[in-house]
Amino acid sequence: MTAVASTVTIRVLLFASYAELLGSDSLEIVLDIPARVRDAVERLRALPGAERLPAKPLCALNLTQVTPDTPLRPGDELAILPPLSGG
Amino acid sequence: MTAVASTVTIRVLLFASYAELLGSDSLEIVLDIPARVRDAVERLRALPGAERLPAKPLCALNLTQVTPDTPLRPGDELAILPPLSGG
Amino acid sequence: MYLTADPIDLGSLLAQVQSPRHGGIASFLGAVRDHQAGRSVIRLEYSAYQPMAEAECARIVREAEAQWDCAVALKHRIGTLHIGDVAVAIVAASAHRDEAFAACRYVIEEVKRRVPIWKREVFADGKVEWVGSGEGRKRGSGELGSSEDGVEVAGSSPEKSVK
Amino acid sequence: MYLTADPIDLGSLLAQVQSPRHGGIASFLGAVRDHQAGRSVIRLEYSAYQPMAEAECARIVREAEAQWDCAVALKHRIGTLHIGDVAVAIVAASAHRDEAFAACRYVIEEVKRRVPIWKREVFADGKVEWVGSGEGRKRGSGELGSSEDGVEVAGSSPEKSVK
Repeated sequence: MTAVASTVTIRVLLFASYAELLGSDSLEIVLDIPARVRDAVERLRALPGAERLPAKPLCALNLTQVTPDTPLRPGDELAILPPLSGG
Repeated sequence: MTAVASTVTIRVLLFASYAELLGSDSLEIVLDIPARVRDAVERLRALPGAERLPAKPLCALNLTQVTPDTPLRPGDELAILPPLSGG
Repeated sequence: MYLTADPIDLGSLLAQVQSPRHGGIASFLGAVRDHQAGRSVIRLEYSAYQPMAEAECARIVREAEAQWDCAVALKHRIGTLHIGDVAVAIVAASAHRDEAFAACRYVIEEVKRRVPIWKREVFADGKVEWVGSGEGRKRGSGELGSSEDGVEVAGSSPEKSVK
Repeated sequence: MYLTADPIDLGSLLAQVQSPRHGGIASFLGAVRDHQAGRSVIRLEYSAYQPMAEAECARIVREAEAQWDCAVALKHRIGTLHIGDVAVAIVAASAHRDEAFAACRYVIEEVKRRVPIWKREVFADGKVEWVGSGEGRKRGSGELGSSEDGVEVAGSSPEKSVK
């Protein structure tokens, strides 16, 4: 075993209007431990162009909808979902 | 003009189970004036095999649903309709 | 013509009502089922008072189109139908789905209630029964092969099946 | 697979659910409409979070089949769709029509509410807008091209269209 990590690296997926706001549909972010969904969103909102990202967007962690309190683990896939408009 | 008629001749149409009861799907009946739908039904129910015809079946006169009180005129087409079961 | 002796082609009904204005299209198919109250059904035989049935179908379609701002296509098959055959097909297209569903539902209910069409069931045991007379009424709800939506005669009704 | 980039074939969805047990078959097609709140629409562009959308569609279908004793087929198209193209198709087959209609209606409502799919409208005046963000929300009800059934973000939302 290596030394205990003090950060967590996750993959963030962006869709539709949010991908356009950030100019990317996928990016990796590194957060200090302990990290929750809200911390990842806060980090994203600090990026250029992302000021119009909502503070509490709909989020899915590893394909399941989650709340902002949900903890993040290494390798997690966090999807930030704009208002749905299927159908 | 000829003399005033004292009877009215109408065409009766029978369907589905009622046609089977009476062994016919169409017959002509002659009724004394004044004649109403109920008089035609009463005449039919006196025919052999027709005792199971209801006293007040659903009736249509010239393609429109009518009540037993409706008067009959020469040449009318009276349809006696079993309970509907389309669909 | 709303009645037909030929198999019903859903595609041609869809084509009748599809339009660039329509975003919601609801349809209903009534098919011949292999069972009725636990008994095995072999086929159904449909007959109609055709001129009145055509007139009544036209009225029902007009009512639905007026009430929900939609386009409605309707076909009812007559003659001998086997298991899985489509007896009635309805397509309702509107700008929005609420109207399409409401119109489609209205039309099937009114067709069953108002259109002079009759069916008799041919069972696996050889029995033949007109739906809606006597036995049919006691069977409870069903799709095809039941009388719960049929116009009931306002008097007595045959107490035995008509063979 | 519930999502597809190819045109949706209603016939194959019907074939998936038809059975001798089923007397009532309700279906819904959501098609691309040529207008949205008085503005002329040229085409829609659908995208999805595909693995989650597949999982959510499967859950919705299972829920409907469990609740109404029916068989459900569902397809949602993604990519570029033109006026009249079918974006979503649902077929629900059951012994009786009440169940078929209820299941069909449930599935379209839940698909719109829960499945991570997005569309943007391309208007005749050249504007391109994501449905459900800003403008979309103000447009009122609509079939395709509206957000009234979409999950709303629990915070602020972009105030301008994203070009």
